[in-house]
Amino acid sequence: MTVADLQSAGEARRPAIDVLAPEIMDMAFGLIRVLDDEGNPHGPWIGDLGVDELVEILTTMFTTRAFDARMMKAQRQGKTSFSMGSRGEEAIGAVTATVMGAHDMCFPTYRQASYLLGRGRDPLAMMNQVYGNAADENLGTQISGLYTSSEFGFLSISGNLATQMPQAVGWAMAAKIKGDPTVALAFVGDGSTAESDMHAALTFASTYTPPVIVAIVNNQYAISTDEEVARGSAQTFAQRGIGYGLPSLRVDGNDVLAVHGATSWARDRALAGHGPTVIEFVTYRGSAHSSSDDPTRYRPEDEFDEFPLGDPIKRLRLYLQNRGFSNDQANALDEQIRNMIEAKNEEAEAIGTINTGERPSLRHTFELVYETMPPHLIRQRQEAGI
Amino acid sequence: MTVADLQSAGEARRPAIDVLAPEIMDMAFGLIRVLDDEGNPHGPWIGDLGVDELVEILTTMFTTRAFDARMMKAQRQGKTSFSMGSRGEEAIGAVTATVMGAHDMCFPTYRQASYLLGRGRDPLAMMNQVYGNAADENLGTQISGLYTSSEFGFLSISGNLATQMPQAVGWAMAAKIKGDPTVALAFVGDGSTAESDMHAALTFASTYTPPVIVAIVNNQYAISTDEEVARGSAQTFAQRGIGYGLPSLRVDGNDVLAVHGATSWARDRALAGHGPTVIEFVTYRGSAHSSSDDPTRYRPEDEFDEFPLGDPIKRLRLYLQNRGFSNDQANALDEQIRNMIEAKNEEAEAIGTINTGERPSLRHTFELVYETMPPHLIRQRQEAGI
Amino acid sequence: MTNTDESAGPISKMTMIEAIRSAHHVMMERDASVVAFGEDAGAFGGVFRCTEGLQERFGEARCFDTPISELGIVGTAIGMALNGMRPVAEIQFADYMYPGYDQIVSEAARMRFRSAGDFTSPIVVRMPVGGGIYGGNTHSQSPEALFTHVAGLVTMIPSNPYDAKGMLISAIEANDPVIFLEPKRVYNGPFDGDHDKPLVPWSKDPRGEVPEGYYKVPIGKAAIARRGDEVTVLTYGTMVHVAMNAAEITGVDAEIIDLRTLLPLDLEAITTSVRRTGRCVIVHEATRTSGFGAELSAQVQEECFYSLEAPIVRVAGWDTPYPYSQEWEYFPGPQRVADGMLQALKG
Amino acid sequence: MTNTDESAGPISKMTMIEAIRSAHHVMMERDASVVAFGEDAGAFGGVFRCTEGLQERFGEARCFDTPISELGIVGTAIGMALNGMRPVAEIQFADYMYPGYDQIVSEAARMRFRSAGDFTSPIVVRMPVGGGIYGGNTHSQSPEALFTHVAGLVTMIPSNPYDAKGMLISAIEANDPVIFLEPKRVYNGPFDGDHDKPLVPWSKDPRGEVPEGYYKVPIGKAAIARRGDEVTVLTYGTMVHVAMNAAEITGVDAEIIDLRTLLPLDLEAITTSVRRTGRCVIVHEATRTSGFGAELSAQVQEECFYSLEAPIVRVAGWDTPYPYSQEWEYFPGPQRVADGMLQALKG
Ligand SMILES: Cc1ncc(C[n+]2csc(CCOP(=O)(O)OP(=O)(O)O)c2C)c(N)n1
Ligand SMILES: Cc1ncc(C[n+]2csc(CCOP(=O)(O)OP(=O)(O)O)c2C)c(N)n1
Ligand SMILES: [Mg+2]
Ligand SMILES: [Mg+2]
Repeated sequence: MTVADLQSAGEARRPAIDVLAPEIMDMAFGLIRVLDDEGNPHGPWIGDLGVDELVEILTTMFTTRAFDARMMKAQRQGKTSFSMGSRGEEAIGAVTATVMGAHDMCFPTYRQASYLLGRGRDPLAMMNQVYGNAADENLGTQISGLYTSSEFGFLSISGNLATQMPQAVGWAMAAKIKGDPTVALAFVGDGSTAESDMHAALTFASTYTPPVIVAIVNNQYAISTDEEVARGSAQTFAQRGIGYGLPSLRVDGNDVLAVHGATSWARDRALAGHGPTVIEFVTYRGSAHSSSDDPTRYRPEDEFDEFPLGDPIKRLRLYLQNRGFSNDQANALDEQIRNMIEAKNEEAEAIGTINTGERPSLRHTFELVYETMPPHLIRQRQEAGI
Repeated sequence: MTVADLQSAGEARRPAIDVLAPEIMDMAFGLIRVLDDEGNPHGPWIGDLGVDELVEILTTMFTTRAFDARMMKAQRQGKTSFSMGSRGEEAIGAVTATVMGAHDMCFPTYRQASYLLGRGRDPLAMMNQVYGNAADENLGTQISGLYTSSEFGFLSISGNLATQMPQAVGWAMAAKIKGDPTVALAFVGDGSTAESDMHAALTFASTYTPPVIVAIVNNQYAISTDEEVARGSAQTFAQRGIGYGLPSLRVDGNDVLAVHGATSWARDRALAGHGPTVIEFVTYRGSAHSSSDDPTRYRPEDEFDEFPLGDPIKRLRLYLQNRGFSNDQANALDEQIRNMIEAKNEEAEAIGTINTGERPSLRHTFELVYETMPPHLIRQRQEAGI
Repeated sequence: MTNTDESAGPISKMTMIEAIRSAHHVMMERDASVVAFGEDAGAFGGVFRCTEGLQERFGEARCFDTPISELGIVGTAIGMALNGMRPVAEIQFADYMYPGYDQIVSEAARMRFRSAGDFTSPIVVRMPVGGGIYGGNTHSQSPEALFTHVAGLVTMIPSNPYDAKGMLISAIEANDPVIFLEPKRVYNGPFDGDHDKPLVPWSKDPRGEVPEGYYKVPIGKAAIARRGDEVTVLTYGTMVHVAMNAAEITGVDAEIIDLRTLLPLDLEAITTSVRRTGRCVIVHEATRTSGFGAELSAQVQEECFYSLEAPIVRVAGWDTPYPYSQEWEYFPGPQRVADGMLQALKG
Repeated sequence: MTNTDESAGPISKMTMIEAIRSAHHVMMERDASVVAFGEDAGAFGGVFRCTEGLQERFGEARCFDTPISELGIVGTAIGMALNGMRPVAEIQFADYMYPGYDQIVSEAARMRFRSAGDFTSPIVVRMPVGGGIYGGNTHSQSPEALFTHVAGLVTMIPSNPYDAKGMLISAIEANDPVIFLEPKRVYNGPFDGDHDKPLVPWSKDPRGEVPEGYYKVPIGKAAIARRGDEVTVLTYGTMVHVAMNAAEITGVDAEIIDLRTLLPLDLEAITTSVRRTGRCVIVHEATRTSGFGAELSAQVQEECFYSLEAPIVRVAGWDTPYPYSQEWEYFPGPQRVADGMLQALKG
């Protein structure tokens, strides 16, 4: 694990939003950081987030962590077949959710629960999806954690890695064609940058310069493999963007202010017609890859504690303390959220889990293939006895 | 059409072969040139090619140009269905063919006839392939111009763009695994860099650092579209390599000495275990994209004459004049080669063309699918009456 | 021809290329969300000229060139569709669709399903298919079975200009992803498999009479290209014309069904005919094993088992890549189709 | 079990995973040109552990992790094969093979053909297939028909540890590209479709007795999983076990053929049986339309038309993406297969 070329808080400059890519090539090798280890903010990326907004972000992060932990527990209890968490990465989704506009669109991976929660999705709805129960708005079509929410501008998550990337670029191309003042935000994992889709996305972004933010979440691991397997000889993932002539930033993903500053900058840029931005968010996958994974087979157990960028929740709490939101207040908030999650989970379990309660009908399986069920599916549905 | 950041002859530095990619990022934006407009060589990339070697290269270039012209004429006469030329780009193949070793492997596109000829392939064999006649060693399986020659280290050309790129990287990975002192040379067009295969190739090259040279032939056009459609916001194609942390050079592809210097450097590098090099060769597609194309629909007819890097044959002739190989000698050589091509073409036509003489039997079509013909193909072959 | 109505405007002679262009034109005129793009599809108008004039008329924002990335073409098309557009994407040759296949199969086809209808992907992906132009193994493929196996896709293939236009308009208006296969060998005329004969242009054929305006040929409906009593021929694309020729040379009174939409299939048209004739020949250019003919054969025997008087015959491309020099020995021409008909009659 | 000979060494109890691992081991020991790689295939030994221990034993040069690019995995495998290696590449789930499909179809499958034998591409691409693990639409697919349609590929799918090892060794030694499909639901035991019952481990099954050494199960040869007289069941992979269960619960005396190699197909084994029983049921997990069952059905009716006493029945996955919550209603379990058998008997 390398977090190459760590810059200290406040060191990275903040260019004008109409800056040209060649002028900031160095920023793909640096690291935009605002908060230092004592929770003090530095430099041009500080921004002006108020305590209320910060507490809202903290709320989302607490919610995500409690939600993840609860769902992992449910998986261990055999109540769902699968669970994927985002411990340690919560800042990225929680913060970007507050930056993006009402009509912007997020193209997520399976590790952006904090984005969806940050946009206002009810955890209960997400639990129903995890349990694939009768109240699952996904109607049982997808494995646990592959949420969808057009209401909250969150594309249905694909089980196929990176496929959302060219779609995000296409969505942004459409925005540009229509003249809509909207921006696409696409997330991709470090490992998934190796997929073909990433190249198509960056090539089309480079050619058509639509309003899109390409966010690479470098959480240090794919499944068992270190981020280096995808990064290869390059020093950073932000560097990929340079190859396409796109402005590329590397950002401390566990630093709420840095994430906020960089994403706002990129969004302003996109809205002003200056085109795409590539951002590598450096973070750490604190959880196992999924409930099917055993990380002790490939990394030291205490590695997260040693991670130089720390835990985003701890860091935000420290900063908030400096802003007058006390540790006790934070603890109370955390506890209140845990209770809320526990209560929602009871509600969800009461509706049903993978092996209790009713499930969405097989009828949906037939109905969701085409807009109108064609004759062969009507017949098969009948054969299936429903 | 832009040939961005033209450097003048002799200006580009020549780094040590063990240089690290970050130290030469600027070279992806420059242009290695040796020969000036008066045919005088300059700078650290001059090399030590003797007159004999240069005349050999000129011979290959003359041969390629005469061959292409003759095959295009044959297509116009209805003797083959298709023809693709490489007028203006001959230097790249002709020179690299002399740099690569006996056991190296070339992964070509359809515009590297000069490489194959430079390695010693008999033009007659290539004509037989173009005509798909009874002597076609390709046995009629491929359209005109998609040659194969394991004998000369030249992979069977695919009609699918860029697919050879990850194969070249895999070939080089095998060389590294086995410890063979060999290098793969892979060619790809500017337009084709947009294909997924390119990303896979560069990613795997970046991760495994095998002995491979990735040669992007920027001839200013895909079919009807300017190289800019694939390049997008980037300034050059060599720049792509930077994103993967690979040493990347941009080279005057119409300058025999520059091509020779850069390719030798990259090959030495690879053999010494320093890994891949990306080279963008800047050149100009002097011919139509293929016999199916009408370039007057998308570019001025005299554009080639205005191309700042000129015609590689004219430039080599000028340089050779300065080295004592006179214009008259060059003309004589050219004429002798044209006559040779004319004679070989007569021979090939006598064997057969697309509508005269015998063709390879349909039997081959069945026999070439698997090592041993499986029962269903034996049966189908019998049904086909052969 | 039956779907023409007055509102479709005056009739013009059109090739299939012109009919496809006209469908684009009509739809781009009617609906600002329709956009067309692909490799060389912009200023150049496509290597087969199917999008010619669109950029001039509708501007670069609505008809444009793309980088050479079929993945990018399909992937961005899906993204545009997610943002309310109606993208019509061109793949230069079906042989080059494979880099975009993942986006078609894993994304476009399943978007509605996986999101429980929360998102849809109404894209049209056009691509020329089939042999007969000396294209060798990379310009001759007929990959329809690779689409018909995928739940969530609609797969269509017209055989003449009138259908091509009406079907493409239906495809653009559909709310499901449509794979629109264009048999390139009949772009300019109804090629009947005799490659030595001069090509009959569409201007000499009634199916080349195409209304200039808006009309639709419905998805999921086959057409009877020839009525007959002795044997049912199931086919599509170029092979419709080859089958007509085979009927002529054999004198067999074949009922030739032009399937037009492969998925969803017009099973009723098929079974009605086979139950009557008791014999069935399936004809396609694609390689035989696991070709779409296999599915047709399976369904016919499932539905018409007790009516069949002889084994169903498949006439298809041999199970080899498409050769270059041997093109006309390989192509399932009128003689092979004729033999298939006679075999079905003997049975 | 018939192919075991003395030289294959002592017998061990193995799961299918262990058998696959053992095949790698034996071949990497015998032949220095055999290399194994894929996503997480190196130190981790693969998400299903099929390559576990190989890196430790043979070093990082011969068993290694790759970036997440199925295109890169297949493309570099072809390149290695061109340079004299015998690459065995793992795709983590068949559902993720699509980005590598172009390299498989356009390159590996046609390399020999297009170069007239000048170059070949003897690669093995392994991938887990099939449902039954709550994998939803992206961890449950059975894309075999997408390979059987492609001339130049060999497609294999074992149903038990013994076959898995012997077939994989044959695949690695083959000079053609082989698609090696692994039915993940039977990795650990012969799952018979009753998901509520505890899994029987392979250690309790004679087909889990696997020689530790080198032996081959030949390409292109089917096996009779159960002899019977009333109806022929054509199936493969997991469904072999489900069909056995169906025979049990119905009491139908079915002849169950485990095809093992889908392309090239052992047509003789099929026709011999169907001509005798006069009835045929085809069973697979893949979606029905244009699934491999269509090809089987077409060939059976072409070859055995006059022996058939009833329509051939297909039992297959419904033509929808694979659902998550509804997995066990969707899965073509023993009851559906049993119904298919009874239907074939009625006819
Ligand atoms: C096309 C494809 N290939 C492989 C997989 C299997 N897979 C699921 S997650 C994963 C690792 C992804 O790593 P990364 O992109 O770093 O994301 P992270 O899990 O770290 O958030 C893999 C290989 C997949 N889902 N899709
Ligand atoms: C996968 C694929 N897509 C599209 C094509 C059609 N095609 C053939 S050549 C060409 C243009 C290639 O341009 P470039 O890479 O610049 O090479 P050049 O012809 O200039 O040498 C296109 C689009 C193809 N052969 N393969
Ligand atoms: Mg990761
Ligand atoms: Mg070019």
